Amino acid sequence: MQKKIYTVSQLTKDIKQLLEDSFPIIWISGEISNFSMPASGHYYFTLKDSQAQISSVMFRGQNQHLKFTPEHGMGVTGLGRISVYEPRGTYQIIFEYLEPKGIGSLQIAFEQLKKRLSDEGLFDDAYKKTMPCLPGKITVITSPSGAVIHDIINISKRRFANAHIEIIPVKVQGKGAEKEIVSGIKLLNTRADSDVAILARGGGSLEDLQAFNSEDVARAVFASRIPIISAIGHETDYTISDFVADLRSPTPSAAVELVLPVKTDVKQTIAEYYKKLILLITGQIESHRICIKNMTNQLTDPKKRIDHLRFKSDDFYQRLSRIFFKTLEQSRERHMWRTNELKLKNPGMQIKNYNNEIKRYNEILVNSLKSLMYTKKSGLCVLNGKLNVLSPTAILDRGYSITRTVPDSIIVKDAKNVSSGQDLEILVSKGLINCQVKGNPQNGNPKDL
Amino acid sequence: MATQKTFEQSMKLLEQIVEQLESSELPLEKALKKFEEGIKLSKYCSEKLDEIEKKVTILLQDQDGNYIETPFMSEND
Amino acid sequence: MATQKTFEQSMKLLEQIVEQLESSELPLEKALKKFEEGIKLSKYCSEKLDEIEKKVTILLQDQDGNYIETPFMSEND
Amino acid sequence: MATQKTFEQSMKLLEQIVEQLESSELPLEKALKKFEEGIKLSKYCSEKLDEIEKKVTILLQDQDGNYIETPFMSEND
Amino acid sequence: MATQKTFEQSMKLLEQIVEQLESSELPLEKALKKFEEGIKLSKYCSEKLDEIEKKVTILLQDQDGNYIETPFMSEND
Amino acid sequence: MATQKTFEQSMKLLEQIVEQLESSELPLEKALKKFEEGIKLSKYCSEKLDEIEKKVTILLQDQDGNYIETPFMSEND
Amino acid sequence: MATQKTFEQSMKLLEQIVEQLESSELPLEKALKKFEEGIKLSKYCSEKLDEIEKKVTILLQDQDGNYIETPFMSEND
Repeated sequence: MQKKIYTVSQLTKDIKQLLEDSFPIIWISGEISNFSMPASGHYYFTLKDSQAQISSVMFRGQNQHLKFTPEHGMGVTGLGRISVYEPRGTYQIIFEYLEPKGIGSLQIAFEQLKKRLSDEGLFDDAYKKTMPCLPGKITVITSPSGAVIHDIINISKRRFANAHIEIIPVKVQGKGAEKEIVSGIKLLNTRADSDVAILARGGGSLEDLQAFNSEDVARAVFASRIPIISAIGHETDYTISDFVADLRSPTPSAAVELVLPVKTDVKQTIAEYYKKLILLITGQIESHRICIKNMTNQLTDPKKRIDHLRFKSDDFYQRLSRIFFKTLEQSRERHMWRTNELKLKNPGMQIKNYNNEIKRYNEILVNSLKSLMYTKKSGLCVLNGKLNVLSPTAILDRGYSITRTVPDSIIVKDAKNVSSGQDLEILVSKGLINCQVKGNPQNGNPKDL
Repeated sequence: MATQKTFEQSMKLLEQIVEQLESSELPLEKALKKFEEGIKLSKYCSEKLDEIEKKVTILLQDQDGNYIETPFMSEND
Repeated sequence: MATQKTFEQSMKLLEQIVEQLESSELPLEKALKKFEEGIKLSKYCSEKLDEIEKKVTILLQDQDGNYIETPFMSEND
Repeated sequence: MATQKTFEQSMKLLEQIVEQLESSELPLEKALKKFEEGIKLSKYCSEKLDEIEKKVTILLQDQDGNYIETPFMSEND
Repeated sequence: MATQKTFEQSMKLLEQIVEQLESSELPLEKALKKFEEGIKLSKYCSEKLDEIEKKVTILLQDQDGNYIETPFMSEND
Repeated sequence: MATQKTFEQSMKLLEQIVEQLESSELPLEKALKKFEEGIKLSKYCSEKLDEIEKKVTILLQDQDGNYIETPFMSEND
Repeated sequence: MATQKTFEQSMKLLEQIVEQLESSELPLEKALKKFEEGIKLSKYCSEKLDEIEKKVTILLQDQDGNYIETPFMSEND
C-alpha cells in the first residue's frame, strides 16, 4: 500500500472541507473571554468552557442586530458556522446570532425562521415595494377594537383630513389570529382597491406577537401585491413580518406618518411650484422685455447721422452757391471793366480831332481865299486909279472937247473929214453931246481957231 | 390605484419642470410650453388632493360570505 | 410660414443688427434698411412677448376658473 | 435707372464738385455746369435725407403706435 | 456774330478789340466797326451773364421750392 | 467828287487843297475852284463825322440806356 | 474882246493898258480906245471879283449857315 503524502495546502484544504461540511451551522454555548471590537466594528472573542476554547468572530453586518453587547465572562448561546482560515491553519466560529445564555425555544424558533426566510430572500430589498406618496385608500389590517386603530384614524385625520381608511378586522393574538391575518391580506389583494396597507398591532410579549412571527403571515405579506407597512409592537420589538414587510414602522401611529403625507404640506409644495412657475415665466418675459427695450433704444441711430449729413449737405450747398456767385460776380466785374475800357476807346477823340482839323482847314481855306481876293482887289484898285489919272479925257476939264464920228468914233481932227449932215458926238468934260454937221466944214489949221 | 401613479408622476414632472425653468435658459417658446405643462400639472395635483373621499370603513362579511365595506364608527368619535 | 422665425432667432438677429449699426459705418441706405429690419424685429419680439404674456394670463385664469381634465393629453399627442 | 447713385456716392460727387470750384478758377460756363450739377446733387441728397428721415419717423411712430401684422413678409417679397 | 460763342470766347474777343482800338491808329470807319463789334460783344456777354444768373436763380428757387424727380437724367441725356 | 472816297482819303484831299491854297498864289479862278472843292470836302467830312458820332452815341446809349449818356458832350462842352 | 478871258488875263491887259497910257504919247484916239478898253477890263475884273465873292458867300452859307458866318461880308461892309 502506497503512502499518501499531503502537501500542507492539500491537507489544510481537506480539513477545511471536512470541518465546514460537518458543521454548516450550529448552536453553541460558552463563555466569552478576550472580547475586543476594533475600528472595523467586528467582534473578536474567545468562546470557552472549563476544558476548551475556540476563536470566534461576529462581523458587523450581524452584530448590528444584537439586542445586547457581549462582555468578558458573559455566558452566551449563539448560532454560527465553523470556518478554516487556510493561510494560518486556524479555525474559528463565525457567529450569525448571539444571545445571553438561558433564552427559550421560542426565540430559537424565531431566529431559525428568520434565518430561513432571509436565506430564501424574502427580506431582500429588491422585493420591497415603494410606498405611494398619495394613497387614495389605506387599508389597515388590525383589530377593530383597541387603541391602535383609533390612533391610526386620529393621526390620519390630522394629516390628511379627507383620507380614505378601510379596516380589515382581524384577530391579532391568540388562536386563529395567524389565519385571519393571512386571509385579511388575501382579501386586500383580492379587492385590490387600496394603495397601501398597514399591518398593525400594539406592543406585547414575544408570545403575544407570535402571529406576526409565523411563516404563513410572513409569506402572505411577501406575496401581497399591495405594499404593506408593518407596525407591530413597540419600537424595540421585531417580528418576522417586520422583516418581510415593504416598510417597517416602529409604531402604528408612525406608520400613518410614513404612508400619508400632511395635506397642507403637499398643498404648499404645489403652491410653491405654481408660484415659482409664474415667477420664472414672468421673469423671463420681463428680462426679454428689458433686453428688447435696450436693443431698441440702441437702434435709434440713423437720426443723428441724418442730422450730421444734412449739415454737411447744406454746407456743400452754401459753399457751392457762394463760390458760384463769386465767379459770376467776378465775371461781371471783368465784363464791366472791359466794357468801360471799350467805351473809353471809342472813336470820339478821333472824331474830335478830325473836327478840329476840319475847322482849321476851313479857316485856312477862307483866309487864303480872302487874302487872295484882297490882293486882287487892291491890284485892281491901283490900276483903276492909274487908269483914271491917265484918262485922255482929263483935258476936257480944261474946256477941251473931242468930236467923234458916229458910229465910227473917229476923232474929227480935220473938218474936211466931215460932211454936212453927218452925225457927230462931242465929248465934253461932263457928258456927251450928239450933234449934226450944218455946213461945209473949212479946212484949216486948228491954230486958226 | 391608477390615480395614485399619475399623482406621483405629476409631482415629479412638476418638480422637473420647475428645475428646468430655473436652471437652463430655455427658449421662450419652449419655456412657455413647459410653463403651461407645469401649470396644468400643478392644477391637476392640487385637484387630486381634494379628490379623495373622506371616509373610514370596515370590511364586514355578510351572511353569504361577501365582504361589504361599511362605515366604521370609532369608539372615540 | 416657413420664414416665421422663433423669438430667440429674432432676438439674435436684432442683437446682430444693433451690433452692425453700432460698429461699422454702414452706408446710409443700408443703415436705414438695417434699422427698419431692427424695428420690425423689435416689434415682432415685443408682440411675441405680449402674446406669450397673454397666453400666460389666460392659463392662469383658467387655473382659477375652469376645470382641466387631462394634463398629459397634450404631451402624448 | 442704372445711374441712380447711392446717397454716399452723390455726397462724394458733390464734395468733389465743391472742391473743384473752390480750388481752381473755372471758366464761367464750366463753373455753371459744375454748379448746376452740384445743385442737382445737393437737391438729390437733401431729398434722400428727407425721405430717409421720414421713413425713420414713420418706423418710430409705428413702433409706439400701430400694429404691424407680418414683420417678415415684406422682407421675403 | 454767331451766338454760339461762350462767354469766355466773347470776352476774349472783346479784349482783342479793346487792344486793337488802343494800339494802332485805325482808320475811323474801321475803328467805328470795331467799336460797334465790341459793343455788341459786351451786350452779348451782359446778356449771357443775365441769362446765367437767371438760370442759377431758378435752380436755387427750385431747390427750396419744387420737387425734381430725376436728378441724374439731365446728365445722361 | 465821288462819294466812294473814304473819310481818310477825303481828309487827305482836303489837306492838299488847303496846302495848295495856302502855299502858292493861285489864279483866282483856280483858287476859287480849289476853295469850292475844299469846302465841299470839308462839308462831306464834317457830315461823315457827324454821322459816325451819332452812330457811336447810339451805340453807347444802346448798350444800356443810362450807363454812359453822352460821352462826347461832356468832353466837347 | 471875248469874256473868256480869265481874271488874271484881264488884269494883265489892264496893266498893259495902264503902262501904255503911261509911257507913250499915244494919239488920242488910241489912248481913248485903250482907256476905254481899260475901263471895260477894270469893270470886268471888278465884276469878276464880286461874282466870286458872291459865290464864296453862297458856298459858305450852304455849308450850314452858322459854321462860318460870313467872312467877306463883314469886311466889305
